Amino acid sequence: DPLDEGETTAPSGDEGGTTLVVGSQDYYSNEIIAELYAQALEAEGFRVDRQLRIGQREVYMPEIESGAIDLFPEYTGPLLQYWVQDPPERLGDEVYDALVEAAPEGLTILDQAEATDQDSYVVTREFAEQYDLTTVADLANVDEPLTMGANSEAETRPNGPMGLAEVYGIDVGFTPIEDGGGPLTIQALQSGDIQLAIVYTADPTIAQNDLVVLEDTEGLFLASHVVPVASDKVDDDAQEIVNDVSEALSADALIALNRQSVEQQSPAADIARAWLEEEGFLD
Amino acid sequence: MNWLSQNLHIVGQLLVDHLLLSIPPILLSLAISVPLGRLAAGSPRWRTPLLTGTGLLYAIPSLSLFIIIPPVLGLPLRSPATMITALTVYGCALLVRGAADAFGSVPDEVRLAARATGHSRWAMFWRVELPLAGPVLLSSLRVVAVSTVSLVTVGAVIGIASLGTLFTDGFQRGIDASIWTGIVLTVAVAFLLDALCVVAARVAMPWQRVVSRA
Amino acid sequence: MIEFDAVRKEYPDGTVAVERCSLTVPSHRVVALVGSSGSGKTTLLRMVNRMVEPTAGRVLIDGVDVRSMDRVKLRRSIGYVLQAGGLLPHRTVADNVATVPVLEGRPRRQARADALGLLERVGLDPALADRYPAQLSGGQQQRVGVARALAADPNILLMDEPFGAVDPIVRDQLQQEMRALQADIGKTILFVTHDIDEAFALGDEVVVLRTGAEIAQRGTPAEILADPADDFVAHFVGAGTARRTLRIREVDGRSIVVDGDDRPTGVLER
Amino acid sequence: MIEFDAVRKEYPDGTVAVERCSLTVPSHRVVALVGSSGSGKTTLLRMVNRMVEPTAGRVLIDGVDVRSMDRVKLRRSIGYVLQAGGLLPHRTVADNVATVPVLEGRPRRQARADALGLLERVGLDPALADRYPAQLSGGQQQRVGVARALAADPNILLMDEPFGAVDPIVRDQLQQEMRALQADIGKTILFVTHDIDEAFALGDEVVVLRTGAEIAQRGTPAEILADPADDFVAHFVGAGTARRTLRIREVDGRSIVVDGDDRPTGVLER
Amino acid sequence: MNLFAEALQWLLDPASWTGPTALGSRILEHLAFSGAVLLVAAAIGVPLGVLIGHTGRGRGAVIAVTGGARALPTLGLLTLFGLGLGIGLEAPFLALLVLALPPVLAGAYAGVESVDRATVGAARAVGLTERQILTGVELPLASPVIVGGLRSAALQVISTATLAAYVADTGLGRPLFLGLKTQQYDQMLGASILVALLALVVELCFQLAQSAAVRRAEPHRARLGDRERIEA
Ligand SMILES: Nc1ncnc2c1ncn2[C@@H]1O[C@H](COP(=O)(O)OP(=O)(O)OP(=O)(O)O)[C@@H](O)[C@H]1O
Ligand SMILES: Nc1ncnc2c1ncn2[C@@H]1O[C@H](COP(=O)(O)OP(=O)(O)OP(=O)(O)O)[C@@H](O)[C@H]1O
Ligand SMILES: [Mg+2]
Ligand SMILES: [Mg+2]
Repeated sequence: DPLDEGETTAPSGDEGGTTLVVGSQDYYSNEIIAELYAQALEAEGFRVDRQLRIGQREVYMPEIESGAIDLFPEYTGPLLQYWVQDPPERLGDEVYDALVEAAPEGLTILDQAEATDQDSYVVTREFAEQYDLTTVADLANVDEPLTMGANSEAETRPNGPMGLAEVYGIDVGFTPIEDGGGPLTIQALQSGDIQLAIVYTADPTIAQNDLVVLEDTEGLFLASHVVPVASDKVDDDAQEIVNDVSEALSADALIALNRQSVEQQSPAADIARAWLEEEGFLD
Repeated sequence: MNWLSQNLHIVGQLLVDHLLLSIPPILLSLAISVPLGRLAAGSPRWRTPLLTGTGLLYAIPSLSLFIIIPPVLGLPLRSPATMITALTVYGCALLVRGAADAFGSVPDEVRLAARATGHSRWAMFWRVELPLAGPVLLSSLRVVAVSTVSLVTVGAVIGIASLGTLFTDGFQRGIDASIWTGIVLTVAVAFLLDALCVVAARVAMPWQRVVSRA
Repeated sequence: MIEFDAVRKEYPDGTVAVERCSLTVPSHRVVALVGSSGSGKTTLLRMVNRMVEPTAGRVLIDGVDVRSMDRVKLRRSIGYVLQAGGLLPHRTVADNVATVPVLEGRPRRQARADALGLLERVGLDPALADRYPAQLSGGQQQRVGVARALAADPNILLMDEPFGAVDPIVRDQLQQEMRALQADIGKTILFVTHDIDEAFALGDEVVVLRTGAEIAQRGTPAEILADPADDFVAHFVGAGTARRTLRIREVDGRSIVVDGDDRPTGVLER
Repeated sequence: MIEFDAVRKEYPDGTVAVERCSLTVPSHRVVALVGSSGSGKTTLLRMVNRMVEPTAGRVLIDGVDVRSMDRVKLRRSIGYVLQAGGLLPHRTVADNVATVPVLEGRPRRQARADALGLLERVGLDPALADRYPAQLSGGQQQRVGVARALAADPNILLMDEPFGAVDPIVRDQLQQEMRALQADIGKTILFVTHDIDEAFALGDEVVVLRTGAEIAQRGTPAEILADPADDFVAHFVGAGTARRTLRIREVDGRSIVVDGDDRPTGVLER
Repeated sequence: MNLFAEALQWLLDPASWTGPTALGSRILEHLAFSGAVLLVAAAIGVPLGVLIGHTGRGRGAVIAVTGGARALPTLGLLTLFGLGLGIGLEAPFLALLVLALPPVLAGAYAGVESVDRATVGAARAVGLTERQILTGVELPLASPVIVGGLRSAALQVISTATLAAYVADTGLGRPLFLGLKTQQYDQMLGASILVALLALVVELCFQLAQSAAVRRAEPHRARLGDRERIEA
């Protein structure tokens, strides 16, 4: 029960005078999750310093590893790939276990949530029907040159054109669009500037725009559950609070949160507060 | 408007962040450029290396500068110090030449008259050269103020929060209002600082008013 | 008394501005140095307050070598008037006049009060005290320049073509006032001009210089005009030219003095 | 002959520069307009070549209203000399002088040859032909300006304080040369100045203007000096001042003319 | 400093000149794109500025517009145009045009206005037509300032064109962004150094152009000016 623990952990937050630094990626969905952690912790008396929207993994991970950031919402697969070259594990629990194993000294991997936010290849419904596409491998059917659109880092990451060529034997061109699968990517997809885009599975725009997610039969994208990475400063009490949040964060819940951000254009903090209230974390 | 009303306090915070990132580099580059500019104006031997050197700095793209500075100075990439240093470098790139021109614009007769009336070197700098360099210095400073405010936004690309964050965030989420707000506020901050420079200069240089009217 | 003792000045670029010059400026007298452009007048003048250091020879003030004095103090103790006044454009008229006293540590308020008195002395309305130089006419600026030079009550005034930039009518007026002022204050004045008429108007004695500050002739204005020492001086003062060769013509019953070109210069007093 | 027939000029901002002025400039004569700053001299002058269009009244050249002529052609047919020469800084001296002939289609080489002749005529070494204006002294620039005005051999020359920016000695010299030149070429010249001495030196007739280009007096220099029409003119020409009130003094056996301040101005011819 | 060695190494590595970073074509893209922006800016800004300088009409507007435009954040325009126009070169082209126009316009306007009015008056008085005054007097005399405006526009465009990679697959911003996003400092730094070098080369070209203009406008001073620039 979060309330009971709240009473015991509150003093530990105040006494030690420690402030937990919560970070997030430069991506609105990740920021909402970070807000969830932060507000849940604050509700139990912890002091929190937010360092939100601080860029890509390669920018912030050194800061986490050096202890400058204490708590960060991550994704299991991509994080594992960051620490281990070409990991054999693909599925959710395997990946999670491997991740716990791979985490460097001083970092704790907390419980993963059910929610996943996995990179996925999407195409328009029209395009999928034209070439009868359901899986990534079906892209081989396409007889016109393909261009993939995604953030520029995908170009050299295993899930980008290089991985696609290696795992599926499909060659595609690449166009960088620095909006993380956002509106511009969708627009480019619909206008035919690109045919293939990397969009997160939790992105509400997939449903909104009637896009087709190509099934990744070869496991190019690792399972990507939301998972908090914590430093030693996150004590047992705090860990429990965060684990409770993860437990409540279902796949649909994350999509709903994201939808509020894009459709209602609400700030991350407001979205997080509403959800936490609903889930009984705040009162 | 929906977006703006929901996000007022975030915008407010970013506005403050933006100011805190803009003002120090403007002041720092002024403080650094005035002595350098005086040196460049007064000594032909220093003039070329100083002006060429600072001129070349200006050719470095801002984004590159944000990236080059951390390893050179051992700063973390994503710190206000990086931003402030980079913008100070930019400010100096413009202002050293501006200050050199400003000191060069002090009429020789006035310098001569000041020497003839027994001004020491120190008195000469503070009482004669600096005030007379003021108007030209001001026009460079205004350019620096405005361009600094605008350049701060680029930091959002590497994760330094400012009004520029409204651009990257609005871009990802497809919220025009966020970008518009960012643009309008950036321009407003630029005009505000520009106006501050002008007002400060009017107070500091009362003779300018009559001279320009005359 | 100012004495130039065999001074010579060679500038770093090799120009010899003053070849070898000895000259005495008696106390309470106005000596006008006149010579064409580049003859070394300014160089000579600036040796007195050490704006220029002679390459050889000495400059003495009341018998003391200026080299033994502190430059800044020396300059504050000598009034200096330059062309166009040389005023500080960012200081009010009063502040300009009070420059030296304030540098010397005199309280601002007193220095200002003194300045108002000096303005009156040079024929300026003290109401102008709070204007800036740019708000004054050329002639007014020139007067402020004189007031500033007088502010520390120096014994010596150095004036370098002070009236060179104002138009002829105002210049005439300033010259007249300068004569009146000097009659009153009796400073030791070294006055540089390249206008022989001005030298005649103001100098108790006139020194005509050749290039290299070589003295071609020294004497009172009338002496020089009546009896030029040589062709150079004769040419310089315009002896024998149409301008100096006057005749009398009767027009409308009055005697008009006309020059060699028939150009009227004035009316003969009966 | 130039005739101003009741001209008036009100500028768009409401300034009335010329109130109502009628004036004739006879052919082959020099008429000097003199008046203090802002009296409307330049405005009047510029009406002749239509740089300024009168609000009312007419300007006639040899009886023809200038408004009936093409502006550009009119301007090319009239020589115009301004203060500081108004030369094109990016053209050589020869090109500047040849401006109008080249515009009129004269072959470059001939225009250049003519230009060299004109330079000699105004007392300049033709070797200066390939210099740029900034490489000349003020007096030399002024001469080039005159040469340029003469290049199209116009009947009329308009001169607007042409010698206002050069120093007094050079100005004297230029004035003398101008007289010599005019004796030779006999153009119809309208000459503007605010220096009464210059007006006396150059004008066959002098017109003294009050504000609004109102004519205060018109006459030969001697007439005006001997008998100023009113106090304004008397004051303007300096009648009764020390400068104009001359006496004769004997020095070294010669008769020296001195002014009211005892300043020698010349030697009396016997 | 070690990092600079790495950046240099990256620049010299043949692999950097092929594949996704393909520096050779990135440099060409960068130059072509910047050049196109500058050309359009010049085609609009120079005639407009000259006209305003010549007639003196619209002076206040130019000062206000150029001052205001300088405050406009390019990143903001880029993202805004990006959202409106989609990916591709259009959005960065427009955003950079807004960046380049003010200095070009201001240069053209200030250049013509800086021509001594007395000189123009004299030219009119001796009978030059308005057209002859414009082409024969004002333009040559203003050309150093006009070229100066183009020069500062070019510098800004080249260094800001890196941002184009935010929405388009073009220019040296590509390796720079890629390096940034994947924390490859050597690549980021290498790309930055290339952009800076490019800017320097263009700067030098413009300096030559400007001294040619000065030679025309102030022939007597050109030799001295050249010396100063060669030293620089
Ligand atoms: N700082 C200097 N360096 C080199 N030469 C100089 C310097 N100052 C003056 N000269 C030269 O010394 C000579 C005398 O100059 P000075 O200024 O004393 O003449 P001047 O009689 O005052 O002339 P003017 O009437 O033009 O003021 C000139 O040839 C001048 O060019
Ligand atoms: N373009 C103009 N617009 C408005 N007022 C003007 C203009 N040109 C001249 N004036 C005004 O008209 C009056 C006469 O000017 P003008 O230039 O003819 O005088 P001037 O006698 O030539 O004076 P100066 O001796 O100073 O040259 C002045 O009050 C002047 O300010
Ligand atoms: Mg001198
Ligand atoms: Mg005039």
